[in-house]
Amino acid sequence: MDFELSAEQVAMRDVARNMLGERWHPDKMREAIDKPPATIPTDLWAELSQMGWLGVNCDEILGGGGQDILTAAILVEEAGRALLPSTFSTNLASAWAIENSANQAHRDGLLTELVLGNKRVTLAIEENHGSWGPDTIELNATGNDRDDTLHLSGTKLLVPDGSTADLFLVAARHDENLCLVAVDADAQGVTVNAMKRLDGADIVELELNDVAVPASALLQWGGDGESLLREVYSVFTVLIAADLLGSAEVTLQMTSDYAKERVQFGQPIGSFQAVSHRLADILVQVEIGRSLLYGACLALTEQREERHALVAAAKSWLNETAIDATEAGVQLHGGIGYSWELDVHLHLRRARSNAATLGDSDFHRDQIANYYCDRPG
Amino acid sequence: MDFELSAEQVAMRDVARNMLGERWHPDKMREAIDKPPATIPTDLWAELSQMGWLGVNCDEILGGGGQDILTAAILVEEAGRALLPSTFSTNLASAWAIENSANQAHRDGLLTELVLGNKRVTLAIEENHGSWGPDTIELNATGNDRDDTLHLSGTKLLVPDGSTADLFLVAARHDENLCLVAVDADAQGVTVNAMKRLDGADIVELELNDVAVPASALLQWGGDGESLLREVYSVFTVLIAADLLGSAEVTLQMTSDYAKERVQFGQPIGSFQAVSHRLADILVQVEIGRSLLYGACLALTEQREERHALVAAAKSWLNETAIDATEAGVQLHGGIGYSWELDVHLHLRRARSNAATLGDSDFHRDQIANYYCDRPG
Amino acid sequence: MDLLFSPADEQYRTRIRAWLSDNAGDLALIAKAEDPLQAARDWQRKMYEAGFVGLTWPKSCGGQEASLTQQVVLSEELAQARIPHLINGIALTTLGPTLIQHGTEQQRQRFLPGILSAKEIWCQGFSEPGAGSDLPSLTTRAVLDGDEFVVNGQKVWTSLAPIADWCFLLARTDPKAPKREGISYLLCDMKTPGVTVRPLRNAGGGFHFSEVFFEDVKIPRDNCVGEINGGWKIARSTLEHERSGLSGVVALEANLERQRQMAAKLKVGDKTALDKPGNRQKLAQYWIEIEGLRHLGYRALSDQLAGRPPGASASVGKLFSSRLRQKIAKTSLELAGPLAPVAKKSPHVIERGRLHAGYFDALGYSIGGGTSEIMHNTIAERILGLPRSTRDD
Amino acid sequence: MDLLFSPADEQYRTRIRAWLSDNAGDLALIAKAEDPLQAARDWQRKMYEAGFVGLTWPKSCGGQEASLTQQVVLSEELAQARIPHLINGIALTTLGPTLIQHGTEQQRQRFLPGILSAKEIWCQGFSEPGAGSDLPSLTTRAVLDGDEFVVNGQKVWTSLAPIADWCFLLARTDPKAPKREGISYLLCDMKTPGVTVRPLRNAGGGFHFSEVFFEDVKIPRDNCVGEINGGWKIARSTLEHERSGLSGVVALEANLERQRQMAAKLKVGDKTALDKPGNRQKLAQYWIEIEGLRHLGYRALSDQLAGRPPGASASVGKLFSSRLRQKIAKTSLELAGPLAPVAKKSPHVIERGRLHAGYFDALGYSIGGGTSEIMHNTIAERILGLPRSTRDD
Repeated sequence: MDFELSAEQVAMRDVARNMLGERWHPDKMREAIDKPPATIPTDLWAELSQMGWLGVNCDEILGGGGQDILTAAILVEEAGRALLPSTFSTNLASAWAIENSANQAHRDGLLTELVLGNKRVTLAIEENHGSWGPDTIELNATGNDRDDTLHLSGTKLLVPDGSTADLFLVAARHDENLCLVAVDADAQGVTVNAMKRLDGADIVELELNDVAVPASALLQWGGDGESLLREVYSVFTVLIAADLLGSAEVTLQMTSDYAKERVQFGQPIGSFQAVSHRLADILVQVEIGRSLLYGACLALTEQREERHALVAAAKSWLNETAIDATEAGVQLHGGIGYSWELDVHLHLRRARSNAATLGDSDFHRDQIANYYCDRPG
Repeated sequence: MDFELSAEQVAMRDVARNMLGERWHPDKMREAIDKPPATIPTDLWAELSQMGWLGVNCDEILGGGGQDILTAAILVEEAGRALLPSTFSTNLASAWAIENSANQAHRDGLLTELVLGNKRVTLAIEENHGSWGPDTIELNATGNDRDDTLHLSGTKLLVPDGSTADLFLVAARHDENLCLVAVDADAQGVTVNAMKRLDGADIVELELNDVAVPASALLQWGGDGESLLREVYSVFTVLIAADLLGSAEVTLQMTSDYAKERVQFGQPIGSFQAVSHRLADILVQVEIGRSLLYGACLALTEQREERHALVAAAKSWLNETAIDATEAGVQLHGGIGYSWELDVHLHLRRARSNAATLGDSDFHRDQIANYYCDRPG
Repeated sequence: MDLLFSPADEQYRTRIRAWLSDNAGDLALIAKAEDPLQAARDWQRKMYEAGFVGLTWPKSCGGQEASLTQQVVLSEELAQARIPHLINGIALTTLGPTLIQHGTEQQRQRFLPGILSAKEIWCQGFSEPGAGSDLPSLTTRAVLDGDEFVVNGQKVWTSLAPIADWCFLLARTDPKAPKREGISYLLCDMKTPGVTVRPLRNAGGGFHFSEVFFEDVKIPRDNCVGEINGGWKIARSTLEHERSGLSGVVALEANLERQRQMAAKLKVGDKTALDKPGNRQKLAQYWIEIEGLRHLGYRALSDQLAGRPPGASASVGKLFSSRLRQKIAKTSLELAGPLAPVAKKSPHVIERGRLHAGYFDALGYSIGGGTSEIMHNTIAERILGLPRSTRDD
Repeated sequence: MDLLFSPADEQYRTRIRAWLSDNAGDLALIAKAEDPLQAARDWQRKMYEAGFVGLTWPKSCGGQEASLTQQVVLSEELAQARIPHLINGIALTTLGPTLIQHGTEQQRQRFLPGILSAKEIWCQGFSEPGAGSDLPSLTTRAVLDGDEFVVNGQKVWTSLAPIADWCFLLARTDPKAPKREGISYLLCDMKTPGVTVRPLRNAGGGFHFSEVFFEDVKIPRDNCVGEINGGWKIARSTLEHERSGLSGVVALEANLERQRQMAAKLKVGDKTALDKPGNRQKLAQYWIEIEGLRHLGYRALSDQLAGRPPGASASVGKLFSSRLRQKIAKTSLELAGPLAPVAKKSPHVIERGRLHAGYFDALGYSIGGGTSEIMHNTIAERILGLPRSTRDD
């Protein structure tokens, strides 16, 4: 029984907090709200690779750090605190997908390129059906056994970090089964239309117009593409949950600090229970959220039966925690909380965006209801 | 534009508050939790009649007070504050049903008996289908045009004040249409099985075993039984909403008073925002609830198109207001709030009971959704 | 008890509608006009000339001496027709009544016509960086030197400052007096040397507010409203200027209606967002709460008509309506599902970004004009009679 | 990071299960026994003789010196098997550790065996009518007169008082000292003349608590634990005796499972309550929150195992779990729909009245053992480091 971070994980978290604080400025996210979406510049990307973080949870044989999903989540939490663009978490999830694919060629070649920072990869999953997740996917990859080529046509939306991606892992239906297909950004028939999120993050619309890829582009897990996709979806989801935790926690900290300093009516506003009890409630939410996040990461690593439900629990809870924490941040800072200069609204924008990414709270509760409510007995 | 109580209504409210405070003791509800259900004794019933309250909203020609539904609601609110058994509101709703029936014989004879306090009448509506209201009614009244007699068989549940009722107005289906049928308590085939509510109130299970009544027992509204039933249901619902308002308001008052007196940490607990802001939130709920109640009463009197939606709004809102107010009452009184002697738990029990009577909040929101969401355009 | 407006009021409503339909057609063009400020001034002047501005003011002050119900009818009709607030709205609701009640005859003659016709636009200099909820702790100093006050300090959250001609402000004239008793109410020409305006951007990206800096700004002694050091009471009386909030109800109703129509169009699989039971419950809840607020407004209006003092009851409406506005705005955003975060001008954006703007606007409602925390205090202390929380004010 | 218990712990779990299945079969009969008190004492003695009581106590004090994880395993298994709490539970969790840490050798030898075997049942005399959340303001007086304290005062919310053999109580021995520094921790034989017990009925109808009156009650000086006037610190240290709360999670899980099974049976028209999307969302939410509390408990346990001080984190668990327990209990009541208010023993009552009992029980959780308001203060001040609200404590 040991359910706390290891000394190594704590050390890595501290290094990440310092490094990101020095090398990335939240102003870049602020500016991106008016200007083109924010992306991580090449030099910083190279540094992230050099720190070993791009492959932190990949096998050491493949150049990775050999750490578990929790370690990746801890780093993403720091990225959330630092308001770093999502490219980092997107590539961690992509790396996980590639490493766990049965496709040896991808593992050996592509993964190394990703870990070295030479290629940026992203996941193209969601379409335009008003909901989320593998069950909504309609995009078809056609081609049969005798044919060595797959053909993809259709549109993906909300693809994270698509403007800088060199490769898209596209979720598709092939022979009625779900799978992931690797599609080069410069392949014939690929069109990338820039979109932007509320928080200035880079998302794109990806149009595939009869794009031809070799059959080897199929990512599977022991011959099973659907299992791989569902697992990747959960890994990606738990990383976004970690990002939400980062926003919640840093905003709680900023707001507590402000409440200690800001004086009204002759005393710090943090001495008023209207302020202090609301912050205490947020602290409770954050602590429960952190506990759920750790539990979900561990369950994924250990491939426990309830892992998808625990991921859904962490995402559902942290969606609400991050929204509550950042909205409270605006309110309790008062006028200043409503100003452009303070970072609180950047976290609010990020929280609102991430909460609607890879499933909102209702969606994930539905998943849990299907898991829990309908069991026999 | 005049949306406040008239001087006459205010005076009547004050008289009722004094009179009920003197003539009825909450201990009778407390005792009824262990013992048989609470009922209003004959002498107090006679007094209520003498005050003119049993027929307060009946036509003066029929011996009533000629007041509108709002006036009845104001009296029921006082009954709620005073923890008087529901017999009063049940009879007011029954009187409204009889008066608005096209059946002249009932209006002239039965109503007078009710108003004089000689006969107690109740409404038997709900059955055992897990929901509420006219749409769930299955009990059949058989008989055809050539036959002068109706036959009723089936079971009604949760019939309020059934132990002391002389007459039941039974909601039934006749020729596929909904209607109300007057059934004497001592008719052949009628069985009354005592039940009790959480708050010690009298409810019964009413079994009808091939009960024969004359066709004249049918209550209709210009020949339309269903409209009458739906109107009665709304009138009864708004009266229960008034009862809930009474519980909410008196508990808020008791709790505010306690918060002014109870000293902890060297100051009255009402000076802590954890207490004062929670009470302020309840005050807001109560004021909105009162506004909705008045609006619904006025809409019923004026037969406005949105009256049923406004009744649903008042009931839905006041369900939650009364529960929140009484639960806060327990919590903010601390240990003493959790004691048997304090009346707060009597109001909590009453609020919980009334909130599940004639439709919970979800049920009434569903009614409003059907009214509001699906309109064209 | 009745909810009817008198036949005269209903006739008045008809007149307003007719006038609006004749005159407000190109109102949407104001924002797009070459000189939107001038267009907004022109619109207010047009409204004024038609007799729809300063409705309840005395005729001697340029008003109409109309009834309270006529004012309600007018606000309802303006909200219904989605007419934007008048450019000089702050001066019309706060400064104007203050001058009528506390100003000198000379001040009234000098300033009221410009307020009514929008010839002079006003901004309000009350809040300061260190004085938000605790407004009387303000530190902007005004020192009387002969016939002039010399003002130094900083104001913040000032609307309209970059375009305003004048500013009404509170400044401390006696630093030794108890904090409520050393404040004066001054009128300052924004062109006076030493006044600097720095626009502030808000969290939603808009430029609604500014900081205003005063550096040795000279204000004639005659521009003090009321007694020197007697400014707090005067300001307080107009801060508490109560309204029924019925025009706010019309606006909320419009928000909900847009939400309903959006939900009916948004596809979720082969259904719509309006088919989801959870969403239906939410819309029904908002319908209930809007009706609650409307009927609360009728009660407030009845009180006003009967001459009963409104007391702290406006805090109830303010607290409740800002919360309701936020709930509706949040739900609208959440209804949009996966596409909720898509920014304006992107492909697939929902409602052209209006959901985001509405969300940020709504968040401001529980901060500006008295935070929800302060509303809670007011209700607890002034309605429930609970003891004040220990604080220095 | 792992969530595994060691093989030794798992072996221990197997041993407990086997023992319980052999010995706990007729446990349900305790409540129905002719002498339920004697039956409850007998059960604790049986548990004690099997080595399942005083698990983490030193062997010299009659304990087992078992590991923390073994204690967790035991609590989990007891909760899983729905074994009621031991009759002397309060003494086992608070008085026992206090005596071990602060008692004299003589006090330990005199009292610990009776606590463990339930030969002597104890009640706790801390709260008073005027001292609830603000416990240190207690006014029960104890005046030292030679070798005896003479005690006068009143305690309230005392569990087990009518059946208790002994009471451990706090009394003021120095009325002039600051309020935390004049309190002593005393042990009182309930048969001493002047002790009167008056059972109190609670809102749910149960008799869990009593008032205890002390009128010139004489307590030997040797029955003071720790220094005279040093009682508050001692009491505080055991009030803060932290636990992971993992056995509470098992209980909540059982509550939710009963709710699920009830919902699956309750008919709503031609469907069940479990088919309603709103109810499914609620059950899923409670599943999430229970998992959150469970994993919070794992973190607390890991901290304890690593010897890190738990600090105020138990307040987080207490606040969260009492709220969750209330939400689950309320939803169970509401799921019952129209039949929710039907009282026990009536026709058509749901779950034989258990929903009502569960609801009232749950309401008590946010009051007893530190109100939720106090938990909020603790978290704000001790975890977030916010300034104390102005209060005298």
